[in-house]
Parts: sequence; structure tokens; C-alpha cells
Amino acid sequence: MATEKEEKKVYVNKKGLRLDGRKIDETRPIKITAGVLKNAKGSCYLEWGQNKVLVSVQGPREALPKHTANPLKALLKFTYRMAAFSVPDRKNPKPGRRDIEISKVCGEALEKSVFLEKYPNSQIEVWAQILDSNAGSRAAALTAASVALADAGIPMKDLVTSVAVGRADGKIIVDLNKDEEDAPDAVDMPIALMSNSKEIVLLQMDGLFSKKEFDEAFEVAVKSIEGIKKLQIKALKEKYESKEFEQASKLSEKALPKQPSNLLEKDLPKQKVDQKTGQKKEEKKAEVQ
Amino acid sequence: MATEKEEKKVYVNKKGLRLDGRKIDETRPIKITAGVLKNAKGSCYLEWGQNKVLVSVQGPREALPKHTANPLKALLKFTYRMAAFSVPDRKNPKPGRRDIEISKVCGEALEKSVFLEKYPNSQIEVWAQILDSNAGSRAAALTAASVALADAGIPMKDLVTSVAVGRADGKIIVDLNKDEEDAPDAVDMPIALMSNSKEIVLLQMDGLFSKKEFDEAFEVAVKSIEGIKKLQIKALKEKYESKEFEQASKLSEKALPKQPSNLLEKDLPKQKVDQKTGQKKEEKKAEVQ
Amino acid sequence: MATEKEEKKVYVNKKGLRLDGRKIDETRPIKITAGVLKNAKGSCYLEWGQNKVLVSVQGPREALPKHTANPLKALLKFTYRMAAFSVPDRKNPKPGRRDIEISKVCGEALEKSVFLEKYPNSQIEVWAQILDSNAGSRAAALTAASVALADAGIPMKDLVTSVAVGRADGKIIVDLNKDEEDAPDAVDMPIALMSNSKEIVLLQMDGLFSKKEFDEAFEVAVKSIEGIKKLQIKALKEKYESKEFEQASKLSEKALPKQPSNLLEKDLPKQKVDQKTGQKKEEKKAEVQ
Amino acid sequence: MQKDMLLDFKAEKVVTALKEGKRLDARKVDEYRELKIEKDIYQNAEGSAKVTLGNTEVIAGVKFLLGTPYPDMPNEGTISTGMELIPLASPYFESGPPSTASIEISRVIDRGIRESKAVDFEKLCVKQGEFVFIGFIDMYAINHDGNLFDAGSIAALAALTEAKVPKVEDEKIVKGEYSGKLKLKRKPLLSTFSKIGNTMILDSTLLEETAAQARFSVATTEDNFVSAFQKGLSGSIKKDDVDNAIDVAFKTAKEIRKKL
Amino acid sequence: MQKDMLLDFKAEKVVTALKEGKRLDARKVDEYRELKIEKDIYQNAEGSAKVTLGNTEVIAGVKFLLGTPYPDMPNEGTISTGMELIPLASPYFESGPPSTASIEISRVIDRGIRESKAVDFEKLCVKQGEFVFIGFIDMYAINHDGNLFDAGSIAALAALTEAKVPKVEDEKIVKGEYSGKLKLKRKPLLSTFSKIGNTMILDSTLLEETAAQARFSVATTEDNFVSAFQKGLSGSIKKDDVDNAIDVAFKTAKEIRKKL
Amino acid sequence: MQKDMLLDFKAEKVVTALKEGKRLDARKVDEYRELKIEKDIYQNAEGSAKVTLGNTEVIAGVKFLLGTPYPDMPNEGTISTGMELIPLASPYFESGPPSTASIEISRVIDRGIRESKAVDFEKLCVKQGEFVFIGFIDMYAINHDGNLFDAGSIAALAALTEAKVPKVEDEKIVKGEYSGKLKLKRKPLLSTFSKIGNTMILDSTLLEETAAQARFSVATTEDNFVSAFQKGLSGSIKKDDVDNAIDVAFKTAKEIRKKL
Repeated sequence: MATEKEEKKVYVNKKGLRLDGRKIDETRPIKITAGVLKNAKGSCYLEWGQNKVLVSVQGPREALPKHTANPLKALLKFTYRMAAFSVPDRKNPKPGRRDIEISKVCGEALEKSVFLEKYPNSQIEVWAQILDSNAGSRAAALTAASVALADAGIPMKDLVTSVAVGRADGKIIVDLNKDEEDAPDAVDMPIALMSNSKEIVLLQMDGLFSKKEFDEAFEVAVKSIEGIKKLQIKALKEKYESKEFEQASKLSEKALPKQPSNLLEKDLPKQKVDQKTGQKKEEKKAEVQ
Repeated sequence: MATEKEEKKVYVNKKGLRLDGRKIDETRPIKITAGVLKNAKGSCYLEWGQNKVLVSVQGPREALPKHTANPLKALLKFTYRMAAFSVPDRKNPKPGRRDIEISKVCGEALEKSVFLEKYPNSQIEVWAQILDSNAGSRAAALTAASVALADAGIPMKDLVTSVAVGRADGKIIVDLNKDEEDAPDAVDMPIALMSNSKEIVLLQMDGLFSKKEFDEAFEVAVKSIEGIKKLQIKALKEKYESKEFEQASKLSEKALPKQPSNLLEKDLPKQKVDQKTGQKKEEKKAEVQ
Repeated sequence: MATEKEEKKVYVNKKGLRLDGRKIDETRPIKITAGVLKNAKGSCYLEWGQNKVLVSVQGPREALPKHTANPLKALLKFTYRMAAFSVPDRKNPKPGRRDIEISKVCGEALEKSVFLEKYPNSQIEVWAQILDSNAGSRAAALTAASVALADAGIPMKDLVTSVAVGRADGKIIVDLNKDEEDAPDAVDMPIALMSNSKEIVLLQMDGLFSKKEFDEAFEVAVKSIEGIKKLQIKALKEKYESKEFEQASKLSEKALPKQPSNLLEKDLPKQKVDQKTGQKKEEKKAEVQ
Repeated sequence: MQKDMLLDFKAEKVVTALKEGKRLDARKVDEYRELKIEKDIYQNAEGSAKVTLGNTEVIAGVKFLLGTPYPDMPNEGTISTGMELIPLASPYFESGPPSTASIEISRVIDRGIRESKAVDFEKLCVKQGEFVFIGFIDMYAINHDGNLFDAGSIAALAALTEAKVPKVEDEKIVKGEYSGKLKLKRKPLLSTFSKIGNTMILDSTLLEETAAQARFSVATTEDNFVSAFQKGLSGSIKKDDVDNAIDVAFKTAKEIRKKL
Repeated sequence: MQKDMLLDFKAEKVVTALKEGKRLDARKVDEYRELKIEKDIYQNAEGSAKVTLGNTEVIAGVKFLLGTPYPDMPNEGTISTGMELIPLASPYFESGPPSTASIEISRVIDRGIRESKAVDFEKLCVKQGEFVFIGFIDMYAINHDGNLFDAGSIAALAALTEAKVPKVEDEKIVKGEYSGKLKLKRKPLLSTFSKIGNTMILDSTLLEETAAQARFSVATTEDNFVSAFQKGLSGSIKKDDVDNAIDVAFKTAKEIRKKL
Repeated sequence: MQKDMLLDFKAEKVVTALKEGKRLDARKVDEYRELKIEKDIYQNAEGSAKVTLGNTEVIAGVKFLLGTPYPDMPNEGTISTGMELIPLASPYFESGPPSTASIEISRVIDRGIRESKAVDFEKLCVKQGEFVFIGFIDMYAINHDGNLFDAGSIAALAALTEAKVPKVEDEKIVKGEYSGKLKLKRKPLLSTFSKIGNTMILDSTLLEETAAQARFSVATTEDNFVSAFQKGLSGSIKKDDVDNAIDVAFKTAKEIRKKL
């Protein structure tokens, strides 16, 4: 693939800009829409750069098979699945070991944020389907899943918000894309927080990191997560205020999300838009960069 | 496989005869024997040209796993399976997608013909094992399965009878063999009827058919099915009248087929035998061409 | 693999010694230790030449799934599994047909030796993990499993003891190694006995044996099994008399093996040690050659 | 698969209304729901589409891989078609290997495309007898409100019409480069009917499907061929039903084809 | 697998009768049931046979495929043997992956053939180190009234004796053309016994098998070798039982071999 | 997987003791149990090791096979790491395909080795673009008393440090001959912590794991890098916990590395 004389890539140029023009602490554009699936109790569609993920929440309902039921709390079953066409090579539809591990750690990352003890002997099923990907799909899936859980009206302590940070060419950067993940010295570190309490609910890392680099990366991640969380809240607020929602409230018997007031206190981000990928602005979608 | 200068095959010659000497509306020789398996509630062995199929019916018995049981009627579980040596290349014993689809549509084709509501919470298992094949094995399996169900003494509204019709080299022909199925313009259309009421219980088609061709093919199929149904009835009648049956009636506790009177009213076909493949005539087997 | 001019191997030389220096009726060195696994009800570690096997016994406990339970006796579930690195080529972790067959015949070989009727609706699970191998691993697994069952305190009629006998280059020999199993005329015959009653509980054979050769081989096997059984008993006796055992008896609630008095009547083998492979003598381990 | 028990109850209303020739959503018996087709929506797919048919939504994507041809067709590539019924679309769809229902849908859509010779398999040959393209059409049910057959068929065709064929160098696919667009010889589309009582209705909702005794699908092409039939479920249909279905199918597919 | 509970009850009669040396069907303890062998019955199989042994029926077919040899045996083909226990044969056989019982039968029949060197694997070599034939012997239990081991063994051997070896051109099998018949060097046959009480009986019916504590199979060849043993079930046998079984097996197989 | 119900009950004692800073076995919170490493114990393995960590025991073995490289890394071999949780180690481990738990352990150990670039994958290239070595590291839990992550990590590394690379002739591995020992560029080791209440404890016993809300693993190298993190279970940890864990991990791994 690589010819020996290939020019060395400049991952962060003299102006501090990355291959795709982003600053080192700038995420790719993120758009979040809550409540997009009619047959799901809760749902969320999220675009994060090229990543596109659709999440459904089904339940709470009876835990099956019965012997798996926990009399003290609901099971949270998380499934991360990539569409066959969501990667450069076709993904075999049968889940692999990576899919199974990601499903496990993302499910565990969400558990503490949900009042599972409200639903003994039940299960809540979260399905995250990746439709297009370019590094960072698990952070996208987890961030969307937390919105879908809130959309399902399930009582929660806090939202879970995720991002990946890492290193390319010696620089700590946020939200690596595929090119950056392929840097010779690349490090990739997905994190998820319940940001109110700064609790870490997901933390993984691949690569060679010094303690100092980890500290720096962690700080960048925390800052970035604050911005992303505002988009999650905005998406939920938009859903709650939308006309469709109001109509649905009147007409449907379906359990509807109550306004999660503690989540919606803060205002929306007012940030400068600075992005390369041509992204349509839609009134009802939240964006960040 | 095909050399460019290969002579064009003549699928129907000037005398109106096909590659194997059949007329366009002539099926391959069919022999049906009911009640051939001692450990099955009902069974049928059917030869249809090179196709050879053996069908067993087990049950009605308790539907398993229990949560699949229907309190209003029995489940009819149909399994179509090809022996590994029944095709030119060895068939992998693991059922493929084709096997699963054929099992589904054949099972559905039989449901209406059986009084399933007589057996709530039960299942009736039909297993059709193809032992040799040469195009048309699903029609053979379905035709044999209906005889096996009758042989099992299960009350039925009518027999289900199946045949494939289609096109080769522009001509509508009945019961295509493999050579004909490989014609460049081949169309294959398996049909199954409950012929008393002319109800279509199976209809599939592959290829490019005009509406006119479909009409013509359908008419040929209906006519052909009438002949095949007589063979089904003859086989059941022979079983009922056979010495073995009488003896078995006395000795065995096994539930035996009651004479399905409505099926056996008509007399047997008295047709001219006109066939190329050297076929032994056995008194107790029904034949058609 | 074989060049045509390859020298013919001499499987038994003029002095009556085999490729590895053993006599024709001499097994490879065998070491047995009972009670090596803390989380198992019973266990055994056995080295037999290069073969190394670790066996656990779990249960008796409720038979699962429930519909498999036998109201008259416990099920004995035997699993023979080779570690991926225990063979010259890597073994695929998924059990193959050989693994399944060996598990079946070894489980059946143990059933009669255990008072299964003491534990209705229960199951006893025996797991034999092969860690290194060089021909004869099923005899090693079975011999170790019987010790592990005794170590689990499960009442038994007798121990089951196994060895393989066979032929290489026309000579009947005991306990073939891989080189000998690869002889052009090789025959391999694993046997297991309950030696008190000379009952054969396992007997398999591959190759071309005359009746006379079988008789000769059987006699060699019976003699060899007597020696191996003494090592099984010695291992159990050492476990029973060990300090760790005494302490454990006082401290642990775990059901402990009662002294199986009928098994321990005989003294330990006092045999001449004559072996090529450098084998450490450890006070607490039994050896034979 | 579990089932929504309420559906059976509501299904009776469908039957009652149809006796008076009425559908609960006021459509005519041969009327499609509103159809929306979005194309080329995913970058990693060689072609992609999202179809919204009333409340039913299906996504399709195309990938081309290199493979070896069948020995008896050394100069032909092939396609492979599959639809997954995932829990996004319905609380009654389960995780796990493909269900019988998903295999039937997949194979019927596949036959409609394959047997109409929509794709010229010889154009998918890279090097005779050695390398050919295998086109994978993967579909996902996103919201299930009935008629996944037709929604899938439209999505598959829409994704194919946009699909780019990868460039091949040194017997390997060059990532992100393409030799051109896949050319389709025909545009086969499925039209699926439910038989409820004695009425055949086009494009059923989930509720209507619950009330149906039989299902019948017809694939038609723009040059007036039918290229696939599939009768499903335990009920029966009559020759008249088929004739009527074919007529409606030609008309309907013609309209849909304009939106591709 | 479920079981016919009535069988256990009837099995007691088997035990009682045998105490007086009698079998319920009046056979001697070393007597086979009536055996019928039909050969060459399926066209798509390279060789085929149907064996009827009393009420037990087994079908076998042989197919040859091209494969690559094992690296350490570059000039040898191989065989693969399998029996499926399908619901045709018994209401207690289930659909699904091969059961433990079917794997044991398959492997015992395979060993009898393989270890007797019945098939000359070097004759199955097409091109050293590159192409060899793999002979697949697939068997199906059609009616199960005991002793599927022997019925399968006879069916497998009968199918092999008739098997034609495909013609190969350009490293591919030419469909429907053959280079000749497979030559067998030996004709190994299995003889299977049940131990009930202290008696070993040959060729058990299903009812007799239900009463058995142990099963013992011996494969013998025409040149006076035993080529496989297999003891099964939870009971035990004695050396005398084995000696007796070997004697009977030689005699029985000799008679059967005449019918092949 | 079933569970020992008594464990939950006993686990409360762990929590109570830790509130006073005490562990039931009197260890300090950052203290490892006694560690024993035996190496090169199996002949068929290219490298092997048994690790005893308190009462926890894990066995690891390495095999090298020849394979073809990934198209985009024509001159690199690879490794594949797996741990099986078998019933030897616990009455609550079951037979069957790898559990989610075993997949997580396997992948975390794999990443620690792979991402630290411990193994020079280019050294595993036999013939560019055609043949490379795939190193299989297979681990078996033999006794489970907590912290299978670290015991496995140590066993895998110990087996790798001893592993011999097979000799290759004519594109085949020569059985029993070796071209030399595998050289490791780094020696990454995992250190795993349990969070119970507000305390992070190193190297938990099974009882301590039962009481834990969260698990955190850090892989460290001798040249002061962390090469993998993995947070597990439904609880959360704080940045301080991570900082503390990294410090302890460097110290602990340094001591363990001396014993390799």
C-alpha cells in the first residue's frame, strides 16, 4: 500500500490545522435527532462526520429467557451492529468478536445512567445500527443510545456522552478520523462520561501513551464531551417541543418521554461553524464542530 | 462450458417433441406409492422422471418448543431436504437458503388443505427427502407430501397437487427437465392447486414471461394437475385396499388412515403409456406421462 | 514426506527394545496426582509420556436442561477437549467429530463404575482437557477421569483403567507413541477395564488384526492395566493422607472424598524403574514404566 | 417471534371495512402509500438508498467484492441479496441468524432482479475464469409498517441504479476509485398484494398484513414482462386474483420507476 | 431426543425371553434378519444402494469431488463418511446438526472401511500434491428398527462397489463421464451385537436395542482380519463375548459378502 | 451462566472490611498475590507457560501457522489471542462457544500485546505478500479465583518470551525444527483493579470481584508507556482512580517482569 518514498503526511500543519482542516480540539460535525423510529419505544439518529448511526430502544419488557431475569433490576441489552456496506470492505453480517466486545462495554457504560431498579425482571433492549462509518463509531453509537433511552421515557440520572481522543504524529487530537487512526504512532482512546458527576463509564485505549499524554488527552475529551452533551439535550428538547410530539401525546397510547427537566436546563451551544464537509443545516438538528 | 460454435439445441422439434421425446404437455413418468415407511404416521414414495422423493408425516403431537404452540390449530412443519448425492455436485448437508424457502412455501401450500383446527397446540411434521433430482423436485415433494398426509389419516379438504410449467426456446412446456431449465430463455413456474376448488396454494416464477405466456402456461398446468391428482388418489386407494393394509389394521395399534371417501370417488386414469425412459410397470404403482 | 529410499524403521530391535528404548510390554512413564483443582468437586492431573491431561469433576447437581433429567439416575457428561497447542498442528478450538465420539465412548465407559442411581435427576460433569499429546490421549483422559471421580467422593464400584495396545512392524506392543502409530502396518486398540471384574468398558480398534494378534494384545493390555491401576490407587491414597487434605477436612465445608477402602487395600507397586525420558521423581507422584 | 396481541384484535376492523370496499387509511385497494426515495446516502457503500413507503422504511447498500467465478460460468459475476429484519423496525424482530421470513423476502427480491437479467453478469467479469465481481445488496428494515417486500425491492433497485463499479489494479480493488457506474438492463420492481376475504389489496400496512390469508408478489419490468411470482402464507388465491395483480403491478411499477 | 415410553415396557419381554434363550422374533442369537440389497438406484450418485435388513432401511450414495491432498500425503485421496438420522426413520429423530449417535455410527463405519484399506487412496490421486478425489459416502436412515450400524456398513460398501470414478479434464470433473469403476481391495463389513443379561445377540431389532446394556461391533474382512471394534453403551462386555462376537462376525460377513 | 449465590452474601464482608481499608486476605489494596510462573511445559506448543496467581491458574500456549497476509500489509504476520473459560476453573463456566466474558478478556490481552508493538509483525513475514506466520496464543483458565485478566496477560507474555519460530522449507513448516526464538520488542503486562465503594484494589480475588462495581485494566510497558485501558462492569470510575491505577500498574508490572 505504502510506497517507500511516500511523502510523510502532515497530520497537524503549522497553522494547527489537521488533514481535514479541523483544529486539534475540534470534533467533526455532529447532528442528533431524537424520536425517529415509529415502532421503537425510543430512538435516535446521529450523524458524526461520515459516521451515521440509528439507535432503537425496545422495552422495558419481560426478560427472556426467563432464567436470565434479575428480580432486583432490569437487564440492559446493548447490540452494536455494522451494516454490511458501512465499511470500506464488506462487513460479514455475522457479529464478530469486535462487535461483541463493543456491545458489552457500551451496554455497561449505560447501566449506571438508567434507573434499572425501577424495572425488576425486565429487559431494555438497545440496538445501535451503524450505517456509515469512518472511525469513532462506538462513541457515536453510545452518544446516540443515551438520547434514545431518554426518548423512551426511561428515568435516568444523567446522559452518557462519548468521544474518542488520541494522538497522531505526536499531537493530541480529538475525534480521530480514519486517516488519523492510521498514523504510524496513532493512539485511540474512546471515553464516555456521565458529565454531571464526571464519572467515567467507558474508557478504552490502544497504542502507546505516556502518562502526560493521557492527562492531556483526558482534558481535551472532557471539554469536548461538554459540547456534545449540549447537542444531546437540544435534540431531546426539539423532540419534546415539536408539533409531532404534541399531536402524538394526544393521540397515542404509547408511553411518551416526560420532559427530563434536569437535562434541559442549559441553553444551546452558540458556536462558530467551521467545517469542511458540506453539511446542510436543518433547523431541527443540532450541530457542533 | 459453452463453445461459441455450439449447435443450437432444438427444444421442441418439428413434430412437436421435446429433447427427451415428450410432447409439450406431457409430464415425465410419475409413480406414487403410499404408506412405505413403518415408523411414520403417514408416508409416500414418489418417482417423477429422475426425481425420487420419500416423505414422512409424524404427528400430530405436542408442539415443541411449547411457546410456539397455537391454541387454535396445529402447526404444519415442512422440511425439504436434498440428499448429498441427489444432485450433480455434492449438496452440503447443512440446509441452505433455497432449502429453507422451499420448506416455507411448501408448508404454507399444504396448510389450507388440512383441518389443522382439529389439533390445537399440536404440530404435524412433514419431511420430504429428495434422493435423486432433475428439475421439479419441489413439485414432486409437495405432491408426495399431500399423499403422505392423507396416508397419515389426517382429515383433509382436498389433496394438493403440484407441477412446474415454463418455457424453453419460446415454447410453453410442462414439467421442465434440467436441460430445458438451462435453455437461454427458460422460465420456470411451479404451481400447486387444490384442484376441486381451483385454489392456487403455491405459485412461484423465475424468468421473463409475458401475460399471454403466463395464461397459456397456467392452463397447461391445470390440465396436467388433473392427471397427477388421479395418480395420488390411485396410490391412496391401493394402499387402502392392499393386503398389507388389512393385516396391519388387525394387528397394529397404530392409528390408521380412514378411507378418505371424497378423494377416492373417481376412477383411475386409463391413459396410453408413451415414454422413453425404460420404466418397469408394477401393478401397485400409478403411472402417467 | 517419505522418500522412497528412506531406511526402514526398526520398531523393535534385536534386543527387544523399541524406538524410544521401551520393552514391548512397557508403558511410558505415568504420573498421577489427585485433587489438584480447587474449584472442582474432584480432579486429577496425569502425565503419560508426553501426554498431559487435567480432569475436573463438577456435580452431582441438577440435570440441565431439565427435560434431559433421568428420574432413576444421574447423567454422566464427559467432555474430551484438546488444547489448541496440544498437537503438532494447531487444533481448532471448535470440537470436531473425533472429540465428540471420544467424549461419548469415554463417558459410557465410566457409567458402570459409578453408583449413578444414588443421584436421580442429577448430572455429573467430567471435563478432560488434553494439554500435550503424543498418542494415547484418550486412555490417559479416561484413567485420569476415574481418579477424579473417586476424588470427588462419588461412590464407585471400581476404578476404570485404560491403555492402548497395538502392533507396529508385526510386533504386539503396549502404549504406542506417535512414531509407532505411524508404522505402515500399525494397529491401535484402546481398552478400558474395571479390573476387579475384568469387565471391558471401552474397546475400540483401528487397523488389520488377526484373531491371534488380538488375543495376544488383549493379554498385554490386561497386564499393563494392573500396573496402571496401582498408580491410580496410590494417587488417591496420597491425596487422602496428605497434610493439605487433613487441613482441608477440618476447614472446608466442601464434600470430601471418603476413603474408598476397597480401592486402597493393595500396596503400591514396587517396580524397577527403567526409562529413557528424563523424568523427575517426586515423592508424591506415582510412576510406572 | 413474539407478536403484538392487540394487532389481531384490530385486524378485524380491516376485514369489516374491506367488506364495504374500504381500507382503514382510505386508500383504494390498488393504491400505493406515499413513496420517498433517497439515494447515495452512505459513502462506504458503492450505492445506497433509503425508501420510505408510508411508515415503512428500508435501507439498502451495495458493495462489490472480488471473487472467483463458478466453474461453469467462467465469465460471469453474480449478485447476492439479503434483508435483515432488525429490532429497529419492530419490537418483534429479534437478534440472531436470518429468520425464515427474512430469507423469503431476500430470495424473492433477488429473483426479481436476477431473473429479469437486470444486471449483465458478464459485465461483472474482471478476468475470465479467475476474477469476477460479486455484488452484495444488503438491506435493513428500519421501520416495519407492512410490505417490506416492495420497499426492499425499490430500495435494492435504487441502490443498484446508483452503484459505482470499483477500479481493479493488480487483481485488487483500488479503494475509493471507480471504473464507472453499473449499467442496468432492466428495472424490475415487485408489487405485493394481500388477500383478505375475497379482496386483493396492494401495498398492505402491517395491520392489513395481520388480517391477510394470502400474500402475492409480482415482479414486472418496463418491457412488459413479469420476472417473478411468489405466493405466500397459508391461504389460497385464484387465477383471477393473479390476473388482476399482474395488471395492477404493471401500472404501479411504471409509476414507481419514474421516481428512481 | 424424546423416546417411546412404551418401548421400555416391551423391552422387559425381550429380557425374559432371552433368559430362556429365545428372541421375540424366533431368531437364533447369531442370526441375521432377512437382507435385501438394491444397487445403483440413483443417477446423480456415482454409486448408490438401499439396504433392507428386516424392517430397518438405510440408503447410501457416493459422490466424488476434487480437493487438495493433505500436505503430508500428497499422493493420496480420501473418503468422508456420514449417516444422517432423519425423521423418516423414526418419530424420535430430529432435524438439526448431526447428533452424537449419528457421529458415532458414521465414524465406526468410516473406520471399518478406512482402516481395512478397502479403498486404495493412492488411486484417488489425480495430480500429485495438487488434486485428489474425496469420496463422500452419505447415508440416510429411512426406517429404524435397530442395527443401523450394520445396515449402514452394508449400504456404504454396496454403494462403493458400484461407484464410478469421474473423468477429469483441465483439472475439472467432466459431468456425467467416468474413467472407470472404483476398485476395492477389501470388503470390510460390520457385525454388531447387543449384550442383554449375559447373552450377546446379533443384529438387534429396535426393541432389543432398548433392552441392551452394551453394544459391540466388529468389522471383518474376507482375508480374516478384524478391521474395527467399537464397544458402546454404559454396560460392559467380557473377553469371551468379544471372542464369540469375532467368530460370529466372520461367519456372518462371509454370507453377506456373497450378496454384494 | 449460573452463579454461586453464597458469593453475593460473602461479598458484603469484602465491602465492610474495605471501609476500614482492609482486605479479607490481609493484603494491601495495591498488593499482588503470590505469583508463580512455569515456562516451556508442553512439547507440542512452540512456547508455553502456566501462571499461578494466588489460587488463580491460567495456562497459555503458542502455535505458529502459515497463512496469507492481509492485502494491505503484505509483509506482516499477525497474532490471534484467545482465552477459554472451561469448567476446570469453575463450576459456573460452561461448555460451548466463547462467552462474552471470554471474548472481552481475550481482546484486552490481545490489544495490550498488539498495540505495544511487543511482537515485530514484519519478523513474522515468510515471503512477502504470500506467506506469513500467524501466532496463536491460546489460554485456558484452570482455576478461577479472580483476576483472569492479569493471570492471562502474564501467561501469554511468558509463553511468547519462550516461543520458538518454526523452520520453513518449500513453503511448509518443518515439524519439530525451529529457526530461532521469537524476539519481543516490549513486554507489556496488564494490571487490573476492582472498584469497591470508593476504593480501587489491585488483583482481586473472585470474592472481591463479586463485590466490585467497576473493573479497570491498564497495560504498561517497561519504557513507561501505557498500551491499553479497559474499563468494565456497570459502575463508574474517576480520573483520580485512573491516575492511581496507572502509577500502581507501572510499579507492579516492573516487579512481575523480573520473574518472566
